[in-house]
Amino acid sequence: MHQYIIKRILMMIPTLFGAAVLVFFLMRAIPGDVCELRLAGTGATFDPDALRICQQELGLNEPIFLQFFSWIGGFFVGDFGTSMWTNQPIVSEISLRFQVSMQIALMATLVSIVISIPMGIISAVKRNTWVDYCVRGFSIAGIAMPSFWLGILIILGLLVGSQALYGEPWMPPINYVPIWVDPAENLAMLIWPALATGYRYSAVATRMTRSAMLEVLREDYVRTARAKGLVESVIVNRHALKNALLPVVTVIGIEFAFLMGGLVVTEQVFNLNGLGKLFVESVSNHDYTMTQALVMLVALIFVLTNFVVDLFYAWLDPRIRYS
Amino acid sequence: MDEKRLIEVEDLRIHFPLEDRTVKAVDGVSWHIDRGETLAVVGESGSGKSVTAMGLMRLTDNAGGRIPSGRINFRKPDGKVIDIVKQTPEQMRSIRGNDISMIFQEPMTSLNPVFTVGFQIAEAIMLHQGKSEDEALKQALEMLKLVRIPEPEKQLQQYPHQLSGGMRQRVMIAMALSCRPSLLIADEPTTALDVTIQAQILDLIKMLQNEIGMSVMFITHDMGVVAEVADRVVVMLRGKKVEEGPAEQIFKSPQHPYTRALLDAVPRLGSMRGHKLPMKFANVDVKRAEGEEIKEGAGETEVELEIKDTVRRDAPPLLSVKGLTTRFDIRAGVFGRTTGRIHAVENISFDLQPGETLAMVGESGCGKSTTGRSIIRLVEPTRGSVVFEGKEVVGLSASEMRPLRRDMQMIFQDPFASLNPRMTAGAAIAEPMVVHGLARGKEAEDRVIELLRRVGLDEEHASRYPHEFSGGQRQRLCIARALGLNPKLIIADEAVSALDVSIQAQVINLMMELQEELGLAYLFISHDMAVVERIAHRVAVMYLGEIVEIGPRQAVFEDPQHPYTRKLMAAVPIADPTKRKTELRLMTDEIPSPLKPAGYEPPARHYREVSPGHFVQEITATAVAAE
Amino acid sequence: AETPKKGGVLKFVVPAEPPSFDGHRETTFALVHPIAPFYSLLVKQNPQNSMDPTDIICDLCTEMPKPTDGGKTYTFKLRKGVTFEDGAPLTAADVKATYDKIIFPPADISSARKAYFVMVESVETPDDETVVFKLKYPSSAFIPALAMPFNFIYDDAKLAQDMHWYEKNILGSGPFQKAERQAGAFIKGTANPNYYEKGKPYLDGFEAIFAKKESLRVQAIRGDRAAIEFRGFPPQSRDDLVKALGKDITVQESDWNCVLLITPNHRKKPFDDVRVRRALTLAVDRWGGSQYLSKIAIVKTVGGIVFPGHPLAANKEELQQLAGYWPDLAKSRAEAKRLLKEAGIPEGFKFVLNNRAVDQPYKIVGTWLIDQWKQIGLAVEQQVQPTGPFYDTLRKKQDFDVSIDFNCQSVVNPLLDVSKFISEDTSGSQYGGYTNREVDELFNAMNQTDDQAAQREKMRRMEKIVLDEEALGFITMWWYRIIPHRSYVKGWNVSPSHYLNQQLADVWLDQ
Amino acid sequence: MAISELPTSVETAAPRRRTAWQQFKRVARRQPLGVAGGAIVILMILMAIFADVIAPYDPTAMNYSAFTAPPGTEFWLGTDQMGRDVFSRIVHGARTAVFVGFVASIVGAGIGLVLGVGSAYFGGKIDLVFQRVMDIFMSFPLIIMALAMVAIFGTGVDKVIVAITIPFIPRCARVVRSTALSVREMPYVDAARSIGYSHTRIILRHMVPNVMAPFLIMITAFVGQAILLEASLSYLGLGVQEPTPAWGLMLQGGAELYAESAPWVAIFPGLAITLAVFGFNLFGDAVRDMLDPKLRSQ
Ligand SMILES: Nc1ncnc2c1ncn2[C@@H]1O[C@H](COP(=O)(O)OP(=O)(O)OP(=O)(O)O)[C@@H](O)[C@H]1O
Ligand SMILES: Nc1ncnc2c1ncn2[C@@H]1O[C@H](COP(=O)(O)OP(=O)(O)OP(=O)(O)O)[C@@H](O)[C@H]1O
Ligand SMILES: [Mg+2]
Ligand SMILES: [Mg+2]
Repeated sequence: MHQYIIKRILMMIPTLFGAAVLVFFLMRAIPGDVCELRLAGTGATFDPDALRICQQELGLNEPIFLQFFSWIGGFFVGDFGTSMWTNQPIVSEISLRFQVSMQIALMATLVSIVISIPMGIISAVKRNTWVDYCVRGFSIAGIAMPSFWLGILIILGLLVGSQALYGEPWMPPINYVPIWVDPAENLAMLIWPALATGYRYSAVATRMTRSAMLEVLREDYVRTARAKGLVESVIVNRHALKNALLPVVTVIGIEFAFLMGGLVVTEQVFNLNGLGKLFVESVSNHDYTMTQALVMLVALIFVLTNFVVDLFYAWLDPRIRYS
Repeated sequence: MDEKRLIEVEDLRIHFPLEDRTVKAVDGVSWHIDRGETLAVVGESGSGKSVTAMGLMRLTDNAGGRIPSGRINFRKPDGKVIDIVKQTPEQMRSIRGNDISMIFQEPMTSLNPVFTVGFQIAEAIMLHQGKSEDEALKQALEMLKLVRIPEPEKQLQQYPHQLSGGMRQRVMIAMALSCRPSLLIADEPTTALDVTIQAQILDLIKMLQNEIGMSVMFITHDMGVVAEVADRVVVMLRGKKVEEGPAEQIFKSPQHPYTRALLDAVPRLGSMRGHKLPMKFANVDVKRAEGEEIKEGAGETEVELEIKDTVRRDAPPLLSVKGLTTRFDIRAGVFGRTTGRIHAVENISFDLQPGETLAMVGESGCGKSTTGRSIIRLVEPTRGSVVFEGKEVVGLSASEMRPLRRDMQMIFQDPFASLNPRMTAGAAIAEPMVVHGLARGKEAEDRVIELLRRVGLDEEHASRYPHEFSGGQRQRLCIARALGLNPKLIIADEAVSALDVSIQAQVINLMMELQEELGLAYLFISHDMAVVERIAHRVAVMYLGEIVEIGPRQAVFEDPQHPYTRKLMAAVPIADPTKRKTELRLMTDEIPSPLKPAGYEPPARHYREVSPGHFVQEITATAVAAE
Repeated sequence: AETPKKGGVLKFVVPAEPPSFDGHRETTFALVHPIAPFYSLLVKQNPQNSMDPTDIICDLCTEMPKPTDGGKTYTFKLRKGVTFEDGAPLTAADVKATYDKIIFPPADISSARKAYFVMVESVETPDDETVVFKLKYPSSAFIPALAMPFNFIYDDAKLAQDMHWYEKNILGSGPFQKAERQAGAFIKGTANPNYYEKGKPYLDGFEAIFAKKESLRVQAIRGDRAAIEFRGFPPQSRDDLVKALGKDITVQESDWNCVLLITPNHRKKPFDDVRVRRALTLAVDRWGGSQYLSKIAIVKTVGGIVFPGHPLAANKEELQQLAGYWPDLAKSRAEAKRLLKEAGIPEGFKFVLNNRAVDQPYKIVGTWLIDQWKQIGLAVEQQVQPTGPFYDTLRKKQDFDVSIDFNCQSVVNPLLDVSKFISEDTSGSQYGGYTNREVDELFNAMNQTDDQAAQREKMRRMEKIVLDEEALGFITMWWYRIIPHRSYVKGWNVSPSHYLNQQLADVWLDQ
Repeated sequence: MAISELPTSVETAAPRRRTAWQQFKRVARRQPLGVAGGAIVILMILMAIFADVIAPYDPTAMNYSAFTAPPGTEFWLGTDQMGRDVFSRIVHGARTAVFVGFVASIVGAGIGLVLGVGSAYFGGKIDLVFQRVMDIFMSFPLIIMALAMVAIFGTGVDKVIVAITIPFIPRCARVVRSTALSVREMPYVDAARSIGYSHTRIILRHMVPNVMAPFLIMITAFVGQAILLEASLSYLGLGVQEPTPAWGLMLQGGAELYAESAPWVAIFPGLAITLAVFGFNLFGDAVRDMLDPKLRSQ
């Protein structure tokens, strides 16, 4: 087992390296650079020297491979560099955003699990009845609604609704407060995006639960369980579910990894200061170092999540655990 | 209901309403089982055996089945007779696993992979006897001891995947019997197992039946097994019962033509005694036999057909295998080091003459398929030489190999899977010819039709897709495809194992006819001793990747030398209830694993020639120690 | 007027986060809004009379100087007793160090506004309280350049230590101090108890919250998560806020010193043909567009190359003489079609309008322009790029057909602002790729005199060449700044630039 | 072996020929949601094809006298902030959506199909490398990839399609590969190899047709995703550009600003997207249910 773990960890290296190469050259393929943007971006007249100096300062005119290796080299000594846009150390720039994204990802995943697993089971057990149709319709509607649209409707609904009810328009806070500082304020802000995203992502997990359950319920060992005389609920919740959970866990894991960097639109709609927003900003600012660091972070989260999912898989499935 | 009767099925119908039609899987069947009795239900695939069995436990409810009419009277242990058809789901649950329990065909998939064996046995005990988990586990341990599982304490903690097929089936039996049911339904419990394991399981069931005193409903399609276990037999055909009677009577004087055809198609081990050449099956035209309108006795020309001798012994060998060895590396660890090797094929040598059939027999995993695949280079042999028509095959490049492939063709076990489901039969047969440039366009079409006729199919079949054929027809298609290239050698890997006996007999007959006509040579791979006896000129017995005995069929079957060959033959059930083995051998041994540590080299083997062409591996002290 | 109340924290939303904290280096308003309150300037736009672009008053100086030496020497006296946040006294040396950094930066320091100070020869400090600017020639562009809100006065000791120090640190002498930043979220400041204007600031502090989405910023004001946004909202948001909150919302509006331009690519056929360029401008209905677009976008005022509120700007009569500003639209369009025909441009001619991926007002104006050009038989497609690639196209690739461009300045300083239209080699921000020496001469002549009448005359001539005769590039419409804010925000007056008047010393909350 | 795969000897009569209508009713009974989804999909495709006929107005024509006119008899779904007819824009937007959706998903899934099958067939080192490369693309946030693509190639329908297609490739390749791995183990592939067919022939004739089920499932799923992604990109201002009528674009700027005062500007395009994606997903699910033999039988 521990060999398996080591192997899995080693396998992450090429993926991360590949992601590094990809983002590095992808970013540099985008026309323009951070200095041009900083100076020309506001439409004001500016001094051409300033542009040259800025590029020099950031090392943008060095040979590209040198830039690449000095960046990669930094990783090995724990130096993640400074943001080209703000000049601040990347670690300090990211840490808060990471916290926000982590919390929202955890909350959304929780919401998604709470919604999807029971619904998926019901839908599979009551296959092709109106209950099934409702569940599927509800969950697919979740994927179908554009997240920004849903977000707009939620905020507007809250504003208009609260004004109609209490005479004062209310909206969620737009400033993040850590949960240990002020839990009420923190939740007031994050609950809405968590619900919206959780609902959205539950759709995928619901469908996966449903089809995994359908498949498992057809397995011979379920027939065996029936032949033992077990009650249907025990068959479903014990014999079938534990097997059906395997693919569901994968889906939820991938979802979680995705939430950590992919909530671009939702974060904007709710003004969440998370990784997704930072991502978009750093791409549009041509902040190479920041985008690179973010991609590496998200890729790392992705491979780590996959790794955890695999471990969890092994924990659930003795066939893997004992091989 | 008669006091002796445990269960009585009356005019039972089980239907599956689909949206456009209704499948009448069981269509008015009546029979009964007495206490302590074993009833065998036989019939071909799809005849409704499993559905009947599931119906007895009302498991068909969950599969969308309806019971429109009929009664299933069952005597509960307290003597009360109930009609199972009328029970509520709750009442049914208390009967399932308690009064009636069931074991299934697939030991591999019938156990839940994520729970320990112990828990799965204990679960039923807790449920029906209201015991605590500890007590239940204790009883589960007793059950494991009862089914003679080695090291039962350890097995209790194991997960199903850690057990072999035979062990799993024992666990299933332990589970089924844990509440001492009065009726055990065994739905093809041994079909997926090797003969030696099958023998063990059959014996185990018989023994437990005696110990517990239960009745058994035994479903099988294997007449040999029927003869071995059954007191009475019910023969089913298309959802109906066509015949019922005591086992001896059914075997001695079958009444219904279908039963007769069925029995005729069953290859019986030992029936070839005295015959030198292979023989075709008689009376295998099941189509005719099925027609109930056929008058008694009509069309039954008893022509035991010994085919003419096709072997060209004087010619140079078509195929000559020397020291063929194929091993699979098992990689493990961080850097994928080879930690072990599966010695799938180990130092095999034999010759095959044109027109000859060499059969390779042995139990699952002994390396039969790998031998065939190595010869045709679907896997790369580790070493050894394969000379085909005087040409060394090993080491040829893909393009050098291509012309040779025309002359050696392969037919696979699973006719369902060996045809591309997205290609019509015609296209599938024509493709090899087109690719090898033998025929094109109209010519190819004509050739396809000719080949279809050749294997007993029609021209109109050319435009059909594989799923529109029955299993036997599909296997014929595979043969036609192989024949298209005019091969000299056909490697048939379990080519008939998946087929019903009657179909199997037809296909075997076809193969023999083709051999007579075209002088084909066959490398016939099979695990079924009885089939092999019928078709082979020579036989090679494989064990753990090695040939332990090889020789003319008659010599090997009538005078087996190697202990393994003998054990194999002894395990084959004989389709004759009068020859039923009386003593129960409760063997629990399993085949040792072909997995060896990296770098392991097996000791050199020596062969002894017992009679002309009949070689047996010497059992040396070192060889035994090495196992 | 009401008496200001003390106390309270002003929360306002800012559309973007400042890159660094160094005003001398950055050019964005996103720096001004959260950072300006921490600093003092030498001179500034009068916050009480914010609508007059020429009303520039002292901040750190004691009196606006009259230039001497034929307009070539400006001598500023400084306030006494002003200290930086860390207690160090603010002296003339600090002012000199600041302006030296801006005007004569060392080779490795980038100063964004160096070009505004071409007229300055040297900065001198005869004593601790006096700063003298020596110019090469008299120029009325000097004082406006000096008043630019980015020219934060830094501590010379810190600069001597590290010229980059102010990029990552905030240390000023302004009304607020104790800057606190949460990356990507907000910047907070607390009132400076030692601020040199006694009694100010009125606020206890401020909190600048970054929020990229416009709708969210509007909603934040509605839900009272913020009181104001200083850049400007579209008209619809103003209406919605007023409708929802009534008296609780106060709206301030102003012409805006920003303008959207159309730049045809002179390097590319057929835009090298003056007839084609004139046709393009003649097709645009500016007077009508002003009415329609002002309902949906932050543009409104029709103007020439000079900010409409400035004395140097053309009046309506003068404007109507220019191509594209004629009162008779039909005639204008007929002429456009005629010109196209003459130039051999077929009906349905296709070209691409390069635009910036910003909604207000770029894309709306772009879409409107396409509709305008459709009226004279041109089929225009829009290509929209994020800011980076957009400027890359203008500056490096230079392969566009016609592009939107814009000019947005802080202090209204038309003499310098029109450098956007001078020849490619001298302008630095003219992307059309043309050279016109007559324009260059007019520009230089204007800048090197302080005679207003002469300036105005030269400006008219330049305008005529640029917009009409040669149709070098065009003005679409000037922006219009709409600031709807919570009524409890007092003491803040809208100005023609979202860069100006952001020290917040006079702002108070009526709560 | 699943019971359903066995030929049933019980039914002797040849299956009845059914009329198209009967067939439809049959499918409708089994897959009511799928039929609903199919109806939406067909409606959309029809809308896309006949946009010019259906739309009452030119979708790009501005009407300066009717900014944000409410829905009514003149403008069925009202007008937007530039006085353009919302209904006409939605109808024409269907064209953009369908075009982007289909091209991106077919091309993306198509490339993924070939790569996935090839990788599974050759196995070994090739497969290993391929998997790592796919990992890299998968670990790369999809929207960021699209963002960078648009930043590099610029905006416009064709660029958006490229931006959307690229992330689809690894996703499809993965799914196809796992199916192809099991197909590779099928005896008919062995048979093909033993007969001596070339790699290309085996991949294209024998493997590709047999991984059609996941492929089709992926395609239908992708169409919905592509529509959504296009809308998201347009919403971020990086997708299709004005004045091209596109749903996501209609929701950008205008929608949020007018969400309250002129809700029709925001509601209808949002509904159009939701409905379209909903339809494609329902349809995709139905396709999956019908193609997946494991789910087909009860
Ligand atoms: N759930 C079901 N729905 C529809 N038809 C079914 C179902 N279960 C079984 N059948 C049909 O009922 C018939 C009898 O099947 P059954 O499984 O009893 O055959 P069998 O005799 O056990 O065959 P085998 O030897 O292959 O196990 C077959 O035609 C089968 O297709
Ligand atoms: N590709 C492979 N990689 C690793 N091990 C293999 C491979 N193919 C076969 N083996 C192993 O080699 C041994 C021989 O397998 P083979 O398929 O030849 O047996 P067989 O006699 O045909 O058995 P069966 O009757 O079950 O088909 C088995 O232990 C099997 O697990
Ligand atoms: Mg069966
Ligand atoms: Mg085999």
